[in-house]
This record gives sequence, structure tokens and C-alpha cells, in this order.
Amino acid sequence: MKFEGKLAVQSRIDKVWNFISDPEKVIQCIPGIEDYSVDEEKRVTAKVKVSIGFIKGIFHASSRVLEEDPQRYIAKLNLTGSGAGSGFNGTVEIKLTSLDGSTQIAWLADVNVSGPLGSLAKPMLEGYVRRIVEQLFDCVKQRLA
Amino acid sequence: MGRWITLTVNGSKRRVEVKDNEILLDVLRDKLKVKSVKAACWRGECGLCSILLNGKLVKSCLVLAVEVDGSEILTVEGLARDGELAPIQRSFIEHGALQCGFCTPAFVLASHKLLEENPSASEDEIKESLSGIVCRCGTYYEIIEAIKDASKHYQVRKKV
Amino acid sequence: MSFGAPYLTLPEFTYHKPKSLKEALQLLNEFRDEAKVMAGGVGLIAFMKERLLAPNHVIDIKDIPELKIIEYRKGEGLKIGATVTMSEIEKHDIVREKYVALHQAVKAGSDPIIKNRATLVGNICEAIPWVDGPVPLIAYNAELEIMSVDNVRRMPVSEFIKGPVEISLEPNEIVTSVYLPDLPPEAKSLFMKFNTGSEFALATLAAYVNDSKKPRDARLVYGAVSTKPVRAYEAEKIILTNKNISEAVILAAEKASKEIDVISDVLATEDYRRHLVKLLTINVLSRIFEVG
Amino acid sequence: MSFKYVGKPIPPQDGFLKVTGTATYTFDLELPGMLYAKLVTSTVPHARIKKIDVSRALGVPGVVRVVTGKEYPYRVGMYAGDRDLLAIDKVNWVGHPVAAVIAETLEAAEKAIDLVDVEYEELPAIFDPLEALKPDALLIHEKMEEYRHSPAFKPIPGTNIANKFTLVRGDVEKGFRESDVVLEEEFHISHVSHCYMEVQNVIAHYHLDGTVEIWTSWQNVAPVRQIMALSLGIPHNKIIVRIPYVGGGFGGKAGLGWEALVAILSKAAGHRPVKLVLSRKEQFSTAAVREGFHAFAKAGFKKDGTFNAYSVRFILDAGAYADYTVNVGRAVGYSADGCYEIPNINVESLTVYTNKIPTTALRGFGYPESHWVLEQIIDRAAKKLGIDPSEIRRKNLVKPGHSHTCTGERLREDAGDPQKVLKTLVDEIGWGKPSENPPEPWKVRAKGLSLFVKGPAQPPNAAASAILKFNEDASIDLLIATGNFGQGTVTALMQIVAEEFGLPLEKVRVDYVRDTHKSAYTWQTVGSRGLFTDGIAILKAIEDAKNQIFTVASEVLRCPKDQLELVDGEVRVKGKPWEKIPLQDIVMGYTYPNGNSIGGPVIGRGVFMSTHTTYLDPDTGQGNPTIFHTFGGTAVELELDLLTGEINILKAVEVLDLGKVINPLLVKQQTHGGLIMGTSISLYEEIKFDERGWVVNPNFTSYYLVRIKDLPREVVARYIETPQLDGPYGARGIGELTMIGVAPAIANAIYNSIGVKLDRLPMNPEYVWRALREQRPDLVEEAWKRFSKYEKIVEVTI
Repeated sequence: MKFEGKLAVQSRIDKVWNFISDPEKVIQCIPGIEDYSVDEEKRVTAKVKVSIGFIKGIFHASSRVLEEDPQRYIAKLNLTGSGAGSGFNGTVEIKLTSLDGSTQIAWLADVNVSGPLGSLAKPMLEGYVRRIVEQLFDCVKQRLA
Repeated sequence: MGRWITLTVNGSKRRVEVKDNEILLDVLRDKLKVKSVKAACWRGECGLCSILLNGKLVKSCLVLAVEVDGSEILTVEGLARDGELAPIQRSFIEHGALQCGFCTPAFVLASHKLLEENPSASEDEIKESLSGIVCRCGTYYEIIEAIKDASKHYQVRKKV
Repeated sequence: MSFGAPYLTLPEFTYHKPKSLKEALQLLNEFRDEAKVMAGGVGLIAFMKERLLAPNHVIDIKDIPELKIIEYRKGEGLKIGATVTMSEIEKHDIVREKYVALHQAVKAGSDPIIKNRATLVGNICEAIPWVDGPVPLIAYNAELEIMSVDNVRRMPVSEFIKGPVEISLEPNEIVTSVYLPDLPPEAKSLFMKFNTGSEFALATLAAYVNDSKKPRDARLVYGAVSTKPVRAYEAEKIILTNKNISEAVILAAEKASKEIDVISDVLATEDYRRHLVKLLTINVLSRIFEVG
Repeated sequence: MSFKYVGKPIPPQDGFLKVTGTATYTFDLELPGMLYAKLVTSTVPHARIKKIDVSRALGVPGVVRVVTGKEYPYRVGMYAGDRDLLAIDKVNWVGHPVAAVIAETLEAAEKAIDLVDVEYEELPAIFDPLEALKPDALLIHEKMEEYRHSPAFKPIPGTNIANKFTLVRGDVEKGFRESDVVLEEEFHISHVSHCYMEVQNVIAHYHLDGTVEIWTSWQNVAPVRQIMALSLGIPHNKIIVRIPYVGGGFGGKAGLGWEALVAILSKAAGHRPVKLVLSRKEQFSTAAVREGFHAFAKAGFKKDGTFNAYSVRFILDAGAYADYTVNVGRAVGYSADGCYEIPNINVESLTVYTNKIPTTALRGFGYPESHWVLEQIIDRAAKKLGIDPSEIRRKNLVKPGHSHTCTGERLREDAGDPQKVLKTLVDEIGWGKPSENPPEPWKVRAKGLSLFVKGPAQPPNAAASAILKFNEDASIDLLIATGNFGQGTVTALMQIVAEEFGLPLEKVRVDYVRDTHKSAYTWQTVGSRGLFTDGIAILKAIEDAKNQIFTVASEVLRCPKDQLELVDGEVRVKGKPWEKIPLQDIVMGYTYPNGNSIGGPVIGRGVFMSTHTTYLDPDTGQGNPTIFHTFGGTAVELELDLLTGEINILKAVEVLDLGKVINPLLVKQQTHGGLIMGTSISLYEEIKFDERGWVVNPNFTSYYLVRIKDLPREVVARYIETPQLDGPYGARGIGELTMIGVAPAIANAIYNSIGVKLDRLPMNPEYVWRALREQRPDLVEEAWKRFSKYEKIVEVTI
């Protein structure tokens, strides 16, 4: 499943980058986050409460930085996790561009969900993941504002 | 933490302590030692854990033990009377309607139930009523023969 | 975490078996999100084994007398309580004679052993795209009665199912019954399922047609092809308006296979499902109209 | 000659226990103080394990130990010792056991597996064996050269090839040049699961004194002990393996099992007994299944239909561990010629590692695969040449006594009568007579044929033995190791013993538990060999016992041994039936009226050893691989729905040259069972993987097995009895054979009637529908027209 989106934030690009590239800050914006830790390599492990339809479960997720380019404002993360008998795996790419005064955040996510959740609810996972990502960036936007 | 339930299993009254999340299949096998009740999928697809619960055939892997307090359970161990096999059991042997035997208790019980209700079941009715049980050895033709052959005994019984 | 939920045991919960609807609703009101209602238990236990659900409380409604009722009243229709099993529905005379599509869907729905425990309401509430129960109900414009401690509401089945594992039910609500409207004597309904090589359907169709009304009354509901049962409104229109029935059947089939949302999954691809939709439509409608 | 038991439809001798639910399986067993194990399995297809944190799991009440692979870095396996007990530093597929939790209850163990935290560093994964063969492909097994392997196999370190089998006979290039018609075709098979009903489960008790007791749901006791001894370094006599009734095997319980792992877990848990029961999901994701398969074939024929040259390359998708599949790769290779004489043949068979579920043998291993290819090639050639498919087969069939197989083995005169098989098959299916028109004009009816031959795929030195011991009342305990997982072999063997001694069948007993300590030795019960090999051993044991009996009787009756005979449980002087001694007066020794005694308890022993089989030459594949050949054929008449792609078998015929039918009831049961399993695998069964290597249908809802309502409408089983002179009563094996011909017969029926090639299994409706649309759009169009203008309402039963 591939998703992409763009949004503009009324903030300078370096400020946005500092926020985006700080896992401690971003993580606060993940909907349903219950518990997390970050190590020195910016590897994040987190416990997230997920509810998809009437299915509710705790997902254990982790992310790892694959690429970080502060000059070009590009970051690439790997995400893996599991819960509700299922697993997910994917990458998220974020690119910032300066638009006089504001900053555009462009994201591209490629996520696979395997296991019972994947086979049962794949069609609706797309909507779910989209919602989560939108909520996340909404939160980023607010925090930066 | 547990609660005590009372069941009549193959004619004998049993009291057993169960936890709320325990499955009837597991209680029958592990606590009451009724080992004829087999399992192969644990989610209602294979039918090997079928039992008669208050006279109805159900898959015991999809039943909680706590819900059946006070119920009557019949498994294949309870079919033979006074050392005599039920006609369907004899017929299964004679027709070679078993190979590895793992699904046999479920097929015997379901066939017995079918013939008790419908001693003159047609081939289609036999197939329909047994479609929830899987035999990987593929002994289905022999099972159908065994049921057809045993049906005469059940017809007599019904008349009596 | 291991590969895909290999469990044989269930997560822990507290079991409740209320004797009255009031008691059940109170329990549910108290535990809300923490609780799940159990009717036949077929879906719930399977979901719990998969760890898709892990409620702290299970409220078993099997002992509640009013939920066990299936009754038909002329002029009002058929009411099926939440704990009425598929076997009981299948054996019910009125269902067999009048609500033919429902009867066929129940008959084809699962094996007879499962039917001794499974309920129609449970089938609806699971909201698994491949199940058969809701499909004819939507064709009949059936409604659900939904109760909470302080409210009773009715909602069409078509609106109740929002998508896979997603239903329009508040945490403190119980679906108590399904109501099928009474059918005019001329009304015809049929259900057909394609499931070769699968326990679940690859595609189903429930059709309801009242040919005596002018214009005709027709509903075509397809199951197992999309994230929830879908109606083919455009195809229905063809049936309603076209005078040449033989031609209308073919046109409706073509239309239906194009207009509805169809998905690919582990059982079949979108292409094949659209094709099956076409075949089912012709099969079912030809039989309803006795085209020949 | 008339027999009392041999050749009679004797009901299965374990029937009583099975219909009463009292037959005991490993699944039913519990030992005092027993603990439960549950596996933590990998969620990623290929990764290095960075860290395993078991601390949270140990906090679950009831958890005794959590064991990880690093603690016990053994390599185990039967043919290829390529497997770890638990992942040591790398996981190789989704479902790879990474750790095992041992707890007082299964519930506690299941709770704890969720709390074992494994940190993976993912590596690129290979899911397609063709990718794995590329020169720059990542190595799944980096240290293949360190693995122990049987001398019959050729792993290639530095590649992903677990076994390379080569066979060369004649000059295939010249053969093609001299052929009038050359075809090139491709075929594929998806992974399938054995789906025996009793899941794999094991109890192990590693005693403090170093003795290991095993109870397991496996096909054979000896290989379990052998694998454990070789890989764990435990002396053979300290390992006791017991197998009670087994809920199905189909080859899936023949290779490497969980016994070594569970033994180690028992040791780790303070020497308490431990039971491991796989869930059905784990059967589909962690236990070994049948391999996936590609074949690239080129075949040359002369105008008159002579099969002149055949070159074929088999690529087996063995998954993360090849173990038994190296033998499948070998068998598919040397059975490439089926039952035809092909002067020029070239075979390469590669068993290739990928990051998928490990694989193993399944009913007929190698032969269903080779015949899926070959039997379709024959029909395609027949069409090109304008020769009838039965005629082209007749022309090319091997001639026992004259022909050589592709391994260069000269077929014995008494190997069977393939021509008679073909003739019977053709008669029974009514070959040449067109099928009736189906009631619905958008369907077609068609007939297809397929022949096959099979021998047991085994090492050349695979032996068997039998011990036969008399009790005081002249009843017999037969101590054999032949596995008993549904085949009916044991009943047939008991019939032989009763027949030979003239005793009632009830007097012969075979205990239901196989036990390395108490049963005689047999290499394995696989490859349809049990009746043949153990039957021969039993006949020799009978001869040995008779000799002891006659020695005593000869003294008592004062009559030369060769003048004695055994009739109805008595030793009689030939021609003087009144001069006799009842067996029970001899079998514990004979006592004269004065108390003087001679002889002693009679114990017969007998062995089977194959003396004419050899290893195959590593470069040419030449040699004698099998102990006998069974010829057979399957024909089907089917109905194909051109609109849905559904195939419905109306009639299935199976003909086998069994040499001698020892038990017609059970032989028919095996034939029916094989036809049903063959139908299921041909039409529906397929393990599907997602892009991450996860199995997406690990259950019987979306992995469909044929049920009682899906049976072929009519089945016909016919047997030919061309005695195998060295077989017991002339008999040959049958168990696996019955499945081999189903898939090619179905595909051939469709190809013959409408020319549509079905190259892959399963031939499920959607696949067939696609093939029809691509290859015969005209037909589909026509069918559609007929369907949409159909004048009659067809009653469709739901």
C-alpha cells in the first residue's frame, strides 16, 4: 500500500526540519501512543493503541532512520511492528521544501500489513493508515504553529 | 478464579473447575480426559471436535466451558451400549470407513446423529450433513457406504 | 510476537450470563469498550483466538428469553431474535416459503454443525466481507433493532455495516433483533453463491423483485465482492424500466459488473469477481423472471 | 491357489479402537509433571537476529524457561543436515522458530511468546528459486560446506543449490536433431500442505541419566532416533522413540521433526517431560510442506510417435531448509521418463533454497511432479502428430524384460504389465467414445488419460526386519516397525501371518505402539514400501519360525521335515492328517508325556535387504534406484464450465498393477483416498504468500480441502495382478501411487478437447477461467452467447 500527501506548515524550513528529525517530538504526535523509548541512534520503540473498526489491539512498533540529509531536507525511515496477530513493515520518506515563509512537507509511505488483519481488513487499512498519517501531520502542524 | 460447573458426559455426572476463558474442547480433553474428541484446526473448520451438546451437534472448539454448565454431552465413547457397538460403529469397521482414524470419532458421532434423525437419509443428505467434517485420508466413499448400510438398523429402531 | 496468531487458548476475560435483557444492557453499559457480546460465539471465539479481539468481559446473551424468538406476523413481517441460530432459521417454514433468498443464504452459509451455534445477528455483526447472512437482508430492506440502557433504535442493515469489521454500534448497544418487512404475495427473492474451492463465497447475489408493482420494485445486493455488501442501483433501474425482460437481464448483468466496487483478495481477483457478478446476475434474474 | 486370508476383504484390524474413540494418538498422551512448549516464530523473511530479550516472558506466572537457538547450536536433518533447532543467528523465513517458551500450562506459554522481544536486522529476501539461482544472489546458507549430508546428494556451497541432480543417457542433442517434432513447454506447481488431521506433536523426556524418551506423531521410529543420535550425539540405545496411532502422514511426518528440539527443551526445563503441539497455523507456516516447482521441458518425437529425446530442467523451491526435499529433487530427476522408453534423455534437477517455508516429501514425492510434466508433454505431442493419446502411449511404453529406464536399469520381466494397465484404463473410461453432451450448452465434457510408474524413493541400503514371537496358546506377537498412519499395511501383514500359519486372524497381534526398543528395525515407512519390504522380512521370519517348529515336530512325529505341513494351526504329516501336533504344544517347546522336553519358545526373525539397488552416478544419474516398480494409470471424464472455469469430475478410473491384491477392501480404500487427495491438490490447494513472505491462507477456510460434497461422481478402481516374483505373494506397493495421475489426467482432458494448456497447479476456477480467456476467447464468447440466450431455466442447487 502506497500513500502520499503534502501539507504546508506556516513555519521556516529549518524549524520544521528540527522538529521532524527529532523523534522525541514527533512521537508525541502519533495517535494512540502509550509508551516509547528512543536510543542514541534515533531508533524508536513504541507501544501504540490501535483500533480498526471494532478490532482493538496494542501494536509494538519500532522505527529506524535509513537516511537523513539535513542539507536537502530529506529523511527516510523504516517502520516495523506487530499486534493483533499481524505484522507490518514499511518505509516513510519525508521531504521538506521551502515556500516563501512556509514549508511544504511531502510524505510518501509504503506499508505492508501481513497476517489476519491484513487478510481481513486490507481494504480498510488503507483508510486507517491514511487517517493516522493525517492526524500525525495535523499534530505536527499545530505543534509548530 | 475458577468456577465449578456440572456436566453429564456420556451418562456420568462430572464436576469440574474451569476458568472463564477455557474452551469446552480443552476441558473435555485435558480435564475430563475425554480423548476421543480430537482437534485439527481449533477454529471450527475441520469438525473433529464435534460433540452432541444437549442433543445438538456442535464444534466444541467454539464453545466456552462456562456456558454449558448443567448440559448433557455425548461423545463417541458413549455410543456403545452394554459392550455392544452401535450399528454405525460396526458398519464403519466393516466398510473400511476409516484410515488414520483421527477424524473417525467425529464422523461416527455425526453419522449416528444423522441416522437417528433421518434413518433413510439420501446420499445428498448424507453429504450435506457431514460437510463440516474433514477426512484428509479421503475415506468419504466408504463413509457414505457405511451409513447407507447401517441405516436399516436405525429404521428398525425408529419403528420400535 | 510470532507469525500470525498461532494460539490455541483464549486471552483472559470475565464471563457474564445475564438472565434478562435489562441485566445484559446494564452490564454492557458498565463495561462498554471492555466488553463483547456473545450470541452463538462462533465469530467471537474465532476472533479471540486470532487475537483480533481481547475483551475483558464477555456477555453471553443466550439465556435471555426474548432474544430467542423468531416470529412472523402478517402485515408486519418476520422478527428474528439475536440468539436464534441459523439451524432454527433454516428450518422455519415461513422463511423457507416466503423469504426464499434468506433461506438459501442460510442454507449455503456454513456447514450444518456450525449452524447449530451460529446466529444471523452474529453473522451481521462480524462484518466480514465474505459472509452470506447480511446479503439477502439488505435485499429485503431489513432493519435491526438496537438497544442500550436508555434507548431503542432501528437501523437498516445496509447502513449498519460500514466496512470490514466496522459496524454502526455504540459500545453500550446490543443488536436485539432483525426485522424483515412483510412481503407482498407477488414478491420473489433468490440468493446464489459462487464458492467453488472455498469455504467462503467469492461472490454472492441476493435479488428481490416485486413484478406486480408498476414500476417494478427490484433490489440487487452483491456480497463477498467488496468490503461490504453492495447494491447495484443502476442495474436495478434497468430492471425497473426495461420492458423486454430477457434483454434487461443481460443489460443489468453488464451494468452491475461495472458499477459496483469490487476488491481483490486472497480468494479471487477483482476481474474474476466482476465476471462472477455478471454470471450470478443472469442466473438469478432469469430464474426470477422465468425468462425462457 | 485359494487362500483363507490373503486376497480377502478383511476389515481394518484397528477399526474397533478407532470407532470407539479409544485409539491413542500422541495428541492424547500426557506424562506426569509434563510441561508445554510454544514456539516464538519469525515475523520477517530474512534477517540477522540482533537481540532476543526474554525477560518479560519469564515474568509470566507458570513460565519455566525460555530457550533460544544460541544455547543449543546443533545442525539437524535427515538427508541434508542444514536445519537449526531454533534460529541461531539468522532467521530464514516467516515462521522460523526463534525461541521456545516452556511453561506449566499451554495458556501461560502462549501468553509468554508475545513477550519475547526479538530485534531483527533485515536482509533482502529471495522468494523465487529462479532469483536464488542468479550468480549474484544473496546466500541463504553461507556455510553450506559445513553441513552433514547423505552421499546420495550434491549440495553446491557458495550457491543456493541444496542438491544438484544430473542424468544423462544417450545423446539428447542428436536426438532432437533426428526428431520430426520438437516441443518446448513450461510447468509450475504451487506449495501445498499435507494437512494430515493430527498436527505434528511430540513429547520428550530427557532423563537425568541421559536416556531420552520420545513420543511422537511421526511415520517411523528409526529415523527419529537416527537424526537425534547423529545431531545431538546421544548414543542410539539411550534414545527410545515410541509412536502410537498417527493421525495421517502423507510423507509430511517422515523427514526432520521436532523431537531433537523438544528433547533439548526437556533437558533445559530441569529434565521434566515437555510436550509441543503445533497449531494448524504453524502447520502452514512453520512445519515443512510440499515444495513449489518449475519445470522447463523440451521433447522430440518422430513422425510415427516415437519419443526420441527429452531434456528437462526441474527447479524445486525448497524454502529455507531442504532436508527431505533434496531426495524429492533426486526422485523427480530419475523418474523423468515415467513409463516410457526414451533413448536420449537429459535431466537436471536443482533443489534450491529460498526464504520461504521449509519443504519435504508429500505422497509420491518427485513422481507427481515429474508426471505432471511428462504426461502433458505426451498429449501435446500426440496432438501435434495427429496421433491418439492412448496410441502414442502404447507405442512408447516400456517393455518389462527388455527396456531400460532412464537410469539405465533393465526392467525385470516380472515388473508389471503396463500395456494391460493402459488397455484396462482405456476400456473403463470408454476412450474414443465421445462424452454425452452436458445439459448446459456452455459446458464441455472431456476425457483425459495419464499413466504412471513409481518405486520407493530410498537409499540403496534401506533395510527392514521382523520378529515373530509365539505365546503359550500359539497366538503370535508380530514385532514390526512399519508405521501405521492409515494405510492398512498392518492389516495386510497380519493376513499374511495368519495365512502362513493357518491360524485365525485374531491370533495375530501387532501392538499399536512402534518402539525403537521393542519393535524390529525398518528404515522408514515411506514411498509405498511397507508391504513389500516388511512383508518380505515377515515371510522370512515365518520361514525361520516354521523351521524351528518343524525341527521339533519332525523329532516328535518321527518324520522328515519336508514331509510336514502347517494346516489350521496344526503340524501334520503330509497325506496323513491324523498324525499331527497342535501348534500350542510346540511353540513353547514340546514336552513328552514323561516330562522330557525339546525345542523352546519359537521366535522367528527375518530381514529384507535390497541387494540390487545402487547409488546413482553423480554425473550421469545411472544406476538402480528402486526395489520395484508399480505401473498404473488414471483416467477422468470431466465437465468444464467455460464461463466460470469450474472443473467437475464425473468419473475417475484408476488402474494399478499391484502384483497381488492382499486386501481388496483396503486397496480400494487407498485408491479412493488417493483419487480424492489428488483431486483436491489438482483443483484447489495452494499455499499463498504475500510480498513479505507471509502465508496468507494458513487455515482450512481459504486453503480449501475437498470435502464429502465435492467427490468425483463416480470412481472405478481396477487391479491387474502380474506377480512380482520377489514380492510378498507377488505384491507391490500402492499407497502413494493413487494420487499421481489425477492432475495430468485432468489437464489432458481439457487440452484434448479444447486445446487449452493448463501449466500450473492448482487448476482452480479463476486460473482456468483466465487460461480459457487467453487461449480460446472464441469458445468463451460462444459459451457466453449460449448462456445469455439460454432458453431453459437450469435448476442450480445451492
